[in-house]
Amino acid sequence: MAQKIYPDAAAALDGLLRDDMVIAAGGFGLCGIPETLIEALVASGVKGLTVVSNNAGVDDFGLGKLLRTHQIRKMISSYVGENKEFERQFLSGELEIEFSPQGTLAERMRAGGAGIPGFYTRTGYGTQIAEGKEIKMFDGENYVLERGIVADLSIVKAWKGDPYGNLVFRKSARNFNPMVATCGRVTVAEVEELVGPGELEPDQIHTPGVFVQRLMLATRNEKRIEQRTIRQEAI
Amino acid sequence: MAQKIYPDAAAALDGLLRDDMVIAAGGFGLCGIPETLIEALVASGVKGLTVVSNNAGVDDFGLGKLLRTHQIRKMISSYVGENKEFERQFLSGELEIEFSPQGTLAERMRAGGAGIPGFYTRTGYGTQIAEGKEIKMFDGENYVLERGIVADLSIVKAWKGDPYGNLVFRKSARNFNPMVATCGRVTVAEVEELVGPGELEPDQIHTPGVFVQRLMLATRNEKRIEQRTIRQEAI
Amino acid sequence: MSWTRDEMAARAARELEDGFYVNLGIGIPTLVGNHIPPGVDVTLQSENGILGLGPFPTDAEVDADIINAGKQTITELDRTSYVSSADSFGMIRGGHIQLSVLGAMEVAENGDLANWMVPGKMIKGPGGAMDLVAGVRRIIVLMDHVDKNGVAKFRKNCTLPLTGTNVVDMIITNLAIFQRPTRQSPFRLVDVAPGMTAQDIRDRTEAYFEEAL
Amino acid sequence: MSWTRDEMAARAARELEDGFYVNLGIGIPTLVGNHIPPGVDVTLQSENGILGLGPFPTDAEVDADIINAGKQTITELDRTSYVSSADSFGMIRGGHIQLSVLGAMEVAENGDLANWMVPGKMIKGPGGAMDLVAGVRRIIVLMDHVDKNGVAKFRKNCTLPLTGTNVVDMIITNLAIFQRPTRQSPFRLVDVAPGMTAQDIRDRTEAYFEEAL
Repeated sequence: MAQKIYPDAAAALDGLLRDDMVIAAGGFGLCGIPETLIEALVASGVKGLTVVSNNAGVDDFGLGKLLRTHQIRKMISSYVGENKEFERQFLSGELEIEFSPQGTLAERMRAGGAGIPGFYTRTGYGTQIAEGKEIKMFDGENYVLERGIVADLSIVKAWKGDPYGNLVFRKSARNFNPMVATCGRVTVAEVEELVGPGELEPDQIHTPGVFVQRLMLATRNEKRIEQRTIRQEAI
Repeated sequence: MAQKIYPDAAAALDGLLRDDMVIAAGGFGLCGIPETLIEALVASGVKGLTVVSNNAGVDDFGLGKLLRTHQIRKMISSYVGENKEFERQFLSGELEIEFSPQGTLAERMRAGGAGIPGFYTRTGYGTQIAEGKEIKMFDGENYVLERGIVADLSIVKAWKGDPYGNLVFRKSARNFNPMVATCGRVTVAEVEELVGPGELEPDQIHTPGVFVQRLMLATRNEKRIEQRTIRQEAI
Repeated sequence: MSWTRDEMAARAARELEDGFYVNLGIGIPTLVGNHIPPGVDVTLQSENGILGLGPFPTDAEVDADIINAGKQTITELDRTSYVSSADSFGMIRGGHIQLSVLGAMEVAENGDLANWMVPGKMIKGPGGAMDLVAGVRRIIVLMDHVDKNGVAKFRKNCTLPLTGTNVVDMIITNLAIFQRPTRQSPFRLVDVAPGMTAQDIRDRTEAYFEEAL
Repeated sequence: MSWTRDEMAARAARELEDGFYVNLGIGIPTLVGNHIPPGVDVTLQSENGILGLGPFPTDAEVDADIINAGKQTITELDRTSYVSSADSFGMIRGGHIQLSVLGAMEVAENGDLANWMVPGKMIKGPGGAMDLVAGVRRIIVLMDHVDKNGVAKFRKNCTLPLTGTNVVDMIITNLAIFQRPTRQSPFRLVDVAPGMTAQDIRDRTEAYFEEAL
């Protein structure tokens, strides 16, 4: 079998990076983000990136690290509220942003991965998001045409992965990762645990190996929590 | 909690049936079809049905039973090759057929369930399937506009189900069932095994309970095999 | 007299019906979860990909892989399922969620809603708000009746960029409650805070509304 | 002399590369799986929702819940995953499957393919064929060179209803092999069955083709 497992993140990204490329990244907030691969992107020095990701990390973590080093030229996101450096670069004109509503963004990546160049959604009709987009009426209701997204490279974080590239995600860390995995011309996955052939139950694989060209063991699993909310006692 | 478990198929369908309604049914060939619910539809006598299903069963099994009793007026399917009674009714003009390519049909049901009234696909461009449909060019390539499907009622077969309507499918019996479950205004599931609350692993649920309004234990699990192909010895 | 945030949330909670699937927005709408009437079982959805949200965890239960759409740590229940964000918004866009309770900056008398761009501030983006108002079957807005400058937030037209057009079904403010039976109907004033009169509400509201006290 | 079905399948199998994901059509294309070259590891996909098809089961292994797109009983491997049909066609339509081998009634010189409607017979429907030819990156057709009446199946234009337009990359018949480097190029004759000449092929072919023997 073609070898998919790489020794580390730098090896897994070797030969895939070029300036001004489009990279899709999994995660929601700081949950389920490919921490190890982001760090390797910082180290690579690749720049002029367009990054498709629901959020943009925080100042010193997640995609915020790539913002600090000015490697990102444009973000395609639904919400970028937790990042001061983002705000500074945006207001100074260094950084471009394309907002996509969260569900539309998720669907655009799924569509791109599934060979669907465009779909209609009611989301955003009559708002700034729909400006310049085709509107079409179906059964008396207006819908906005949204485009599928295909990335040059996708990076995802999974819980478990096997040598065939089959992936399983854990709880709400799944979020955008499955669609991101499908929409990359090449997809690289970092996994918290590498398991052997046949160890993943065929009925429970979230991302089949066809979507994953390379994978490696994640060495960064900090999993920083943005809002640690707790209750005091048992309910 | 609102009670979703019903004692039998007749009870699960009670109040949901009316002549000339649209019913989406899960399954591929005879694999993963809701045998018990189909039998109950036969017993109900509901007629003039439009049935959305990848196939139409065989003469004496699956949806073939509803064809025999002339309860189906129209099929929306990708392939109907294994059914002589189907052919007879079609050629005599009793039965209408709308062909949808298999992947387009699957996506149309997913779209209907996900609030997407239309999407573009390259499938069928330049063929009879595209006749009368809008064609749109994206990045120099032509695509066909296909419509989402919403059914009045969806019927699916699952392996396991819990009282919340969460479903798990088994192996290739999954096929069309997950999309069918999403595209019904009401969805009824028959399950091979009813399990208790919390017995299904939250990461491994294929169809979340939000899509399933009623479920019951399947009493027909014949699972007829169409092409029993075997090899003689171990490889 | 005006209603407290908890009273507003409790009033919204009365709109919940047994078996409902519900998405609660960030902020005051989250409080609705504390006021679910006895005998009413609802399943809370979080748009990042959780169906069946549990309460906040104890310190020992905190799991970085279980967060809600507000990025808060949360727990799972015996009904919980996790899905991808695409499948989660499939539930929302496809009309499978019965009710969403959201905050707002402005609501117009035709049901337009503005809640994603604060004038003069950095644009943070719509998140899932546009998808929720476009897809969820019934939208309840919780908001203060007037803004910090005393300007009515229930208006003839929204002045801020819209989140959605003709999407609001019910408005619960600290002073009054408006609702309408369909999205083709005008809003009606159905309740006022203690000590308030319909005229008091008219004085503080720019939108046209009918009275049904 | 003409190639046997197994020889045709073996020739198609030489187009497989290590690591490829492949969809084999029903009929002769299925035989390709028996001729995968040593050292080449391919993963077979079945469009109903299996990635990683195993061999046919022994009698004891038969499982009604494991069938391929031809509705045949099949087995799973240590790499197998099951997906919904929507996700399966996502792989196909999205260009994630490198190669598909299909049967055909007619192929036109511009790459049009007809393989879903038999004239004068009941229409059975396209099944997944239209999706496969529209989505899979490379399409190889296996077919007899002429039909039962001696009529060329590689033609100027298809006379039967099309499955897809400009979708065929390689044609393997019992008499000859044609391929083209891109879908903007004409087909070239690259091989003939033992004892056949290029002129023999010209005599039995209606389509324009170049010679590259």
